[in-house]
Amino acid sequence: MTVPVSWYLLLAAALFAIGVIGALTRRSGIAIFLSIELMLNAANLTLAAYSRLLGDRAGQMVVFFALAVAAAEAAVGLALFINIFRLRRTIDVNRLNLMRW
Amino acid sequence: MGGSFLSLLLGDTVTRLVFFPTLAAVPLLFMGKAKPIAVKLYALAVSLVEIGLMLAWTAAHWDAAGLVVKDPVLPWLEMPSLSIVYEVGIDGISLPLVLLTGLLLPVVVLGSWKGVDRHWTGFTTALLLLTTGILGALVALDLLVFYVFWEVMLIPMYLIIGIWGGERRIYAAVKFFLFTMAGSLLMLIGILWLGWTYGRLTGLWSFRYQDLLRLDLPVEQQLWLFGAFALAFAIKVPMFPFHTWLPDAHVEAPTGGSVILAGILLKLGTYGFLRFALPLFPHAADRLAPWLLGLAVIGIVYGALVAWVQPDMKKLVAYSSIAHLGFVMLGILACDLIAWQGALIQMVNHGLSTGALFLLVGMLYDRRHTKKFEDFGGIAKVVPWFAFFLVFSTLASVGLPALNGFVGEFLILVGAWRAGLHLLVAISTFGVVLAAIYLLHLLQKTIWGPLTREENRGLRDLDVREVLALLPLCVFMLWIGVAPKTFLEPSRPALEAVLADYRARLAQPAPAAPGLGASRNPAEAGRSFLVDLDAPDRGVQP
Amino acid sequence: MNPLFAVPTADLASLAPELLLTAAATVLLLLEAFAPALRRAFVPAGLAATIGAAWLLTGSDPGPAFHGLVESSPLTRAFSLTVLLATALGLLAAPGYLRRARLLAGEYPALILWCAAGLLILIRSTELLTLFLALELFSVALYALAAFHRRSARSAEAGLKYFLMGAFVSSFLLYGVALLFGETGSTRLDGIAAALAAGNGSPGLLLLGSLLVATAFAFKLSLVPFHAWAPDVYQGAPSPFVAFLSVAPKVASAVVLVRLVTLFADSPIGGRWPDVIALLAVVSMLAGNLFALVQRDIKRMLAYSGVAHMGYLMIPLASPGNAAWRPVLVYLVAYALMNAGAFVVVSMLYPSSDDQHPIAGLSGWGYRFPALGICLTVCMVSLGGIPPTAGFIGKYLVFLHAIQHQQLYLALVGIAASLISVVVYLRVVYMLYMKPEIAAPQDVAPDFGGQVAAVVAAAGSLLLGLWPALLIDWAVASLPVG
Amino acid sequence: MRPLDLLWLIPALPFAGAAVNGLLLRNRHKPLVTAIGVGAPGLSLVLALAALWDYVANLRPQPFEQFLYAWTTGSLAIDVAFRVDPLSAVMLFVVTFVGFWIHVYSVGYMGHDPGYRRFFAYMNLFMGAMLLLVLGNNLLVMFVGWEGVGLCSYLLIGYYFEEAFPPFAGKKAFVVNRIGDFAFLLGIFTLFSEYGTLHFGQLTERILADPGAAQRPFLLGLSLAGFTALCFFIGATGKSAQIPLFVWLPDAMAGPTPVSALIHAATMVTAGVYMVVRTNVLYQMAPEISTLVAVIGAATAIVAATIGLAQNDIKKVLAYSTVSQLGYMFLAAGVGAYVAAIFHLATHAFFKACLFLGSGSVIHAMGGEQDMRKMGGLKKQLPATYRTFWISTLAIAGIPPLAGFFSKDEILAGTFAHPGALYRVLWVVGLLTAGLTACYMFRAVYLTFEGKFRGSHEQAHHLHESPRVMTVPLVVLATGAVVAGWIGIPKGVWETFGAHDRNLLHHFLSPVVAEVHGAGAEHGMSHLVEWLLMAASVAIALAGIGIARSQWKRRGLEADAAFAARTPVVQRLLENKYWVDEIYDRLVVRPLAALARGCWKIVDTLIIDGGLHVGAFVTELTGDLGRFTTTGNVRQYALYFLGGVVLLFWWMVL
Repeated sequence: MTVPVSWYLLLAAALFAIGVIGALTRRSGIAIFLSIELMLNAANLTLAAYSRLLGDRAGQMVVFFALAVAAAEAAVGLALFINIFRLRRTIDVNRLNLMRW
Repeated sequence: MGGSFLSLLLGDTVTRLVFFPTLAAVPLLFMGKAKPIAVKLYALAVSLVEIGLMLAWTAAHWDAAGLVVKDPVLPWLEMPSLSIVYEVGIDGISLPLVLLTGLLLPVVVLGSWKGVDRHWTGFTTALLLLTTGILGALVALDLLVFYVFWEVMLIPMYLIIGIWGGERRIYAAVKFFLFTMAGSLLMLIGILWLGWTYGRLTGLWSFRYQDLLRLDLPVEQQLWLFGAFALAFAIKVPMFPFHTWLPDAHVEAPTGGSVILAGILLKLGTYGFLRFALPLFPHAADRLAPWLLGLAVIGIVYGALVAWVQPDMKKLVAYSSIAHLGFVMLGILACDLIAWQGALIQMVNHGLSTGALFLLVGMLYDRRHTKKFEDFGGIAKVVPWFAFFLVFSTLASVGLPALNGFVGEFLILVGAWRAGLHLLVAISTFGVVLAAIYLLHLLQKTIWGPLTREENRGLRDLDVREVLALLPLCVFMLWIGVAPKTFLEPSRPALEAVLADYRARLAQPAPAAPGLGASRNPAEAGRSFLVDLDAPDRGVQP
Repeated sequence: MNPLFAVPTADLASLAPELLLTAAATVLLLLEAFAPALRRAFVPAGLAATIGAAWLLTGSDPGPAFHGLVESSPLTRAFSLTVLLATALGLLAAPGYLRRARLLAGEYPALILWCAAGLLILIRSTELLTLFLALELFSVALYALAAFHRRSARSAEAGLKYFLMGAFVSSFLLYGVALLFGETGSTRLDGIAAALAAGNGSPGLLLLGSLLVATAFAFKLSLVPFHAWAPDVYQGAPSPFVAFLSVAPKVASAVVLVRLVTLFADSPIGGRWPDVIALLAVVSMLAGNLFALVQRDIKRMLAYSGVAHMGYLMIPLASPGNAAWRPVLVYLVAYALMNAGAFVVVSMLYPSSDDQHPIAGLSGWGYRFPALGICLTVCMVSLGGIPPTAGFIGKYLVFLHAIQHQQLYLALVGIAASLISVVVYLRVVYMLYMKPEIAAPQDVAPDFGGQVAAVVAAAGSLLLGLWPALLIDWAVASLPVG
Repeated sequence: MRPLDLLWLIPALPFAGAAVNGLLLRNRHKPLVTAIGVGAPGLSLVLALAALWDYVANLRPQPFEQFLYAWTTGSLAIDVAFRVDPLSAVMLFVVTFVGFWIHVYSVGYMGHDPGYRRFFAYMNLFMGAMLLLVLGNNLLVMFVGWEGVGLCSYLLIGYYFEEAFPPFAGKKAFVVNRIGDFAFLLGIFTLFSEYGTLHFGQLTERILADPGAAQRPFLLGLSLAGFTALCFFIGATGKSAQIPLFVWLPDAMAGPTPVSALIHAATMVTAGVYMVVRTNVLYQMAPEISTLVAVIGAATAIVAATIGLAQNDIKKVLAYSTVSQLGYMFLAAGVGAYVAAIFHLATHAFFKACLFLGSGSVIHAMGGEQDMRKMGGLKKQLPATYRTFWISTLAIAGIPPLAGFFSKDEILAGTFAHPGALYRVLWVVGLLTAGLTACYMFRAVYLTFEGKFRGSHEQAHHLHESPRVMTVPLVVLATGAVVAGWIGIPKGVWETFGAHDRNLLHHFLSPVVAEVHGAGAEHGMSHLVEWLLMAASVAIALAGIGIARSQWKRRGLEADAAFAARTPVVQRLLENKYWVDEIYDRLVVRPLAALARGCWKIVDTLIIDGGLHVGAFVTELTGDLGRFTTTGNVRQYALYFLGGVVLLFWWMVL
């Protein structure tokens, strides 16, 4: 017997939720970004699962592109982290609040 | 549209009267470095040319039987199923106010000569744009275009009060802006709603006065719409209890600003009632008239009383405006021909006499930099000519027979009495007594009595420029007072037409659902802009 | 021959504008690397590319391309031109600021051009993956640009916040895409529409998917409650860039949102969509103006006012349908002019080194910088929706639409909000003209390009207000009849 | 071209004079100023005499009307037009004649005043306005003149504007008059809206055409005629200083003496009487209002007379005497003796003007002193003044055959003749007043001219008879005071001596005061009764004089002191004029001012603006609270996003 697709979907949902919680709870920017990556991948997993379910490759296409995009985002994001760290000596988002209200 | 608009602008048209000031303001953009005196002279020249144009226009189109002149209609904003047209015209109702605007323009320039001590280019620009706004609002025959002009007036006036004003000028300017805006935004919604209703009935949206007049609306819809319009206009008039922006605006505004504010801007409120609010929503107007009449009469007494106890001349005059415009509102809401004639002439009167009073206060302020009564008293000895003009204008404002104020008040009160408003007229007539009290109080405190203040001994009397500013006003005060016929007759046909139409529509009950009203008799309604003679049945699409 | 590489030239041709922009960007980047001496020419070059793209756009013939992944129609052309207008303004204003901030480099125009390309694709894309890619394309560039002011902590912070939020949201978007794809079996909008009409898929998941996708763009439009990033980013990012950021992405995102909402609202699952939009509109109008009312920093103020304006923009969407396109387009054009104009002036009147932009800092400068003062005043009046300016025409159409569809309450809320907003914008005007000049300007030097941009924006707002036929006729011509 | 065609010039000339003097000339052109200032009224007098002669000779009794131009047309059509009929003819003569001589007198009296030019400008302006009032052929023109004279009285009372009191007195006069005008206007409105015209002739016709309409109930439970009559009468009480609006006239004495003579004795204050007579048709149709008029008149007469008894300022005495005499006139009008009213108006114009000018001459001699307690024994130094003053006093006291006697007697006769107990009471009141009048007038004479001088030394040195230019008018007016009465010698007298009735005034005026129904002045009284009445009035006058002589001739001030000692209460009551001013101040002025302040401080500032400011504050506060949601912490922003999504989703699946 095989694992029903719905399990993948549930797993992906769980991952997404975990990612969201992580993004909302972590203080370090990097950690937040990692959680976000987790969310992205949850979405990817969902796509893959659906794609399998529907027997339609389009979903997997999307996954490939999404991964590439994630990489690009990561590149820019890390540059930003480096810059902010150079200037503020921290990437704690609680303290990155020069601008508010 | 562009080309044809240009041709209008160059032709002998209403459009030219409206937009000439704007055109004249363009060179000012490049006069930033020019000497003040040069700018002043330029402004004076422009204002004189403007009057010249107006007089020429009036002479060209004058018609004893009452004049109704319209420019060719241009599309302003055409969309499938929706059209806004640029349509302007002058009839007997707008003519007096248009001419008054022209008359006050040079007066304002002369009156601000000293009082406005900086940024004359800016001042002149604002003044000219303001004039365009005023004239446009007076002649616009498409409600949306009217609204546009109505709002165009705000910014220049805001700047005039806020830049060249007194201590609390910014507070006053913002207050003025917000009050007016609050009213007019609701009016905008009302206008849109009207246009949409017309569109639903005919398949073609329209905001043209003459189209919307054909609407017959259920009473409750009329009530809402009339409310929206009436609020906008009542704030502008201003009627109690929406008046508190006026004293502040007047006290803070520079002399010229006060003159134009009291002289014309306020009239746009009363004009709005006469031109739009009543003819468009007769049943609602009739239903709400008692309340508005009450407010008007309260305004008369209230304004007079409060004016009486003011420590500041300008504030006194400002509150007197509230009282005077209460009379105008009484006349308009009485819905009687004589009362309407009186209301119309009273609008002009108030422009003249109150304008003159503001000028005089300003002249005193230029000399002593105070408007408080306590700083004056007994100066008639030192400045006899000033005293003469002050007494003259005051008496005109008191409504002394043989001066203009009396004509307006008399006609209004006679008309209202004839319309059966006995109690209200009695109270308002008592307001005339109060007028005597507070205006003579003004004289008492400034020019009569012993000369207490040393500073006032050296006061200069009026110079030629100031006399020139006052003279035209006084001449007209006397002229209107002695021979009002000249000024009443041209407007009568238009007023008769509007009143007849109003009564006729009131005669039939309001429908249960919106509909297009019966067509009007062109001969009758053509004496104002009640029907579109060019295209009698425009807009009904198959 | 392998079909994978068989791309009809017609498809490429229809992508010509985007290709031109991308190519130009790449070239600029290379030049930056190998011929930095030409820096001064970069921005003009970018401008040229923008204009070229616009020219290509007007030339492009309508129809789908790439098997319907992107479509091009008069509608997309109109919005694309609006985007390019904003791009041009943003580029024009840039050099002076960058030179003052010692940031003049090829990356700036390059990134802007990439953004533009992404936005154009977004406007035209009719398929979820394309949407996602386009969104990411310009978003990533925007993150970089927001932090472009290397030495400014605030700029960096703005970049980081924008990045984190953006990434967060785009993961939601992707998840939404996944759900929609999974439940409807298609990533093409028309396919999804068909599936929805057919009633396949679980309504709950579909609803969630559609919501996630739509909110991503609501986030780009900074509608309450997805707005919180905007003020911080606007304040910290380089002003001329904000002139671009505050307009162009919103134009594109608005297009997508209109497409999506129309799609969902017509579908069986979409009963509540109009209410949702109406809610967002009301909250955004009120909150935006209320928060703007109490701002002391002009860029934050404009950010919140932008929130409010997007609220107004949503009013027509509250009754979706083709009729909604016209008010949206007109409003966006007006908004592009007046908002970009305002930021352009701000970028010139505040020292680039300084991260604070107090409104009070302008006190009395209407006389020191007459031209800029007038431009800023016009833009403020237009933002306030006071005739005779483009802003009024926009509001007029929006309210008209509301009344036309028996949504009087939206119009009433709208005017209430406008009343508040008037105070906000008047404050700037009276700072300019009614207060004595306190601060002598240092490191403030209006440059030619910037002034041109400001004048164009102001004059445009005024002209379209005085003579709306210009704009309206164009809109009518390019939009599907409602 | 006949003299009447120049009618319009009669008011026009003084107006022109005022304009030239006021605006064109300068103080240094004194001779020219005099020429114009006196010449203009002089010319009007000549023209008036010519016109009157023309009218009496050729047109009487038909009215002559001169149309100038249309003031308004349309549904409210009013012409600016003049009318000469017997009534306005009498007024025209009185105004121009007395007016001219007072102008002449002023040349001397105001000779050294710096405001000479201004004075004559005002005086001419007044003449013009007064003539408008008298000649106007409709209520509007009349009202224009009515307000015009009010203005001039304001300006002239406040003539010495550099002092504190005169401008105040002027203001008081104007405002009190306005209160009257308020009612007058309402009357005009009513007549217009009911009859569609303001033309005297047409009004009378239309009212008489349908008496029923005029007597139908209208407002305030009064008939139409009654309401209108009441309105007009209230207007009259303002202008003619009757109860309750008489308070302004005594203060009006702050103006120069010629002004008091011209405006506040001879002409303006009598306008009210003129108006009532002019509109007598209404009063004849509203007997209840007529009664009111009579009662008010009688009350005013006696109240003012009693006050006059206790005044020490010579002008104040004359002022109250004026009020009292005006009361007489209204009494006459009230009892329907309109002719008598006009008769007394005319005679009073002469002797009261003469008295005022005489007092002016005295004040002139005393160097501005008006307090009789500082005078005394002046008859030696001021013989001419003394004689004329004495004659006029006899005239006002009602000693035959001087003017006052006939007019006053006719009024009393009319009152007596009127049926009803009330009128008997009024008659008694009138009789008493006559006695009081004689008494206080002679008190004034004695305190001023008899006894020994009580003033300071320099005053004593300064004493001198006034120049010709002042004495001649005195003499002229005194002559008038003697002969003016002879135009109205009652019917009874003639018939007793077998001559047929030569009561010129009656025959002349009869067309104007034609009886509408029943209520007429002349009742068939037996000649015996008439003679008895005359005897009574003469007797009481003599009694009054006798008392005055016994009290003040020799004892002078001690009499006052003794009187005060005997009846302190009455004394204080009279000296303080029954505290009417104070009562008005407490009851009306202060509450009104308080109300005004309340409106300003509370309604405007507190409620309206306060409310707005609160609203603005609340708005700002909302914004301020709201913006703190933007904490700058990106995780919170993410939370908002999530929350938004969740809430929307929840709301949608709901």
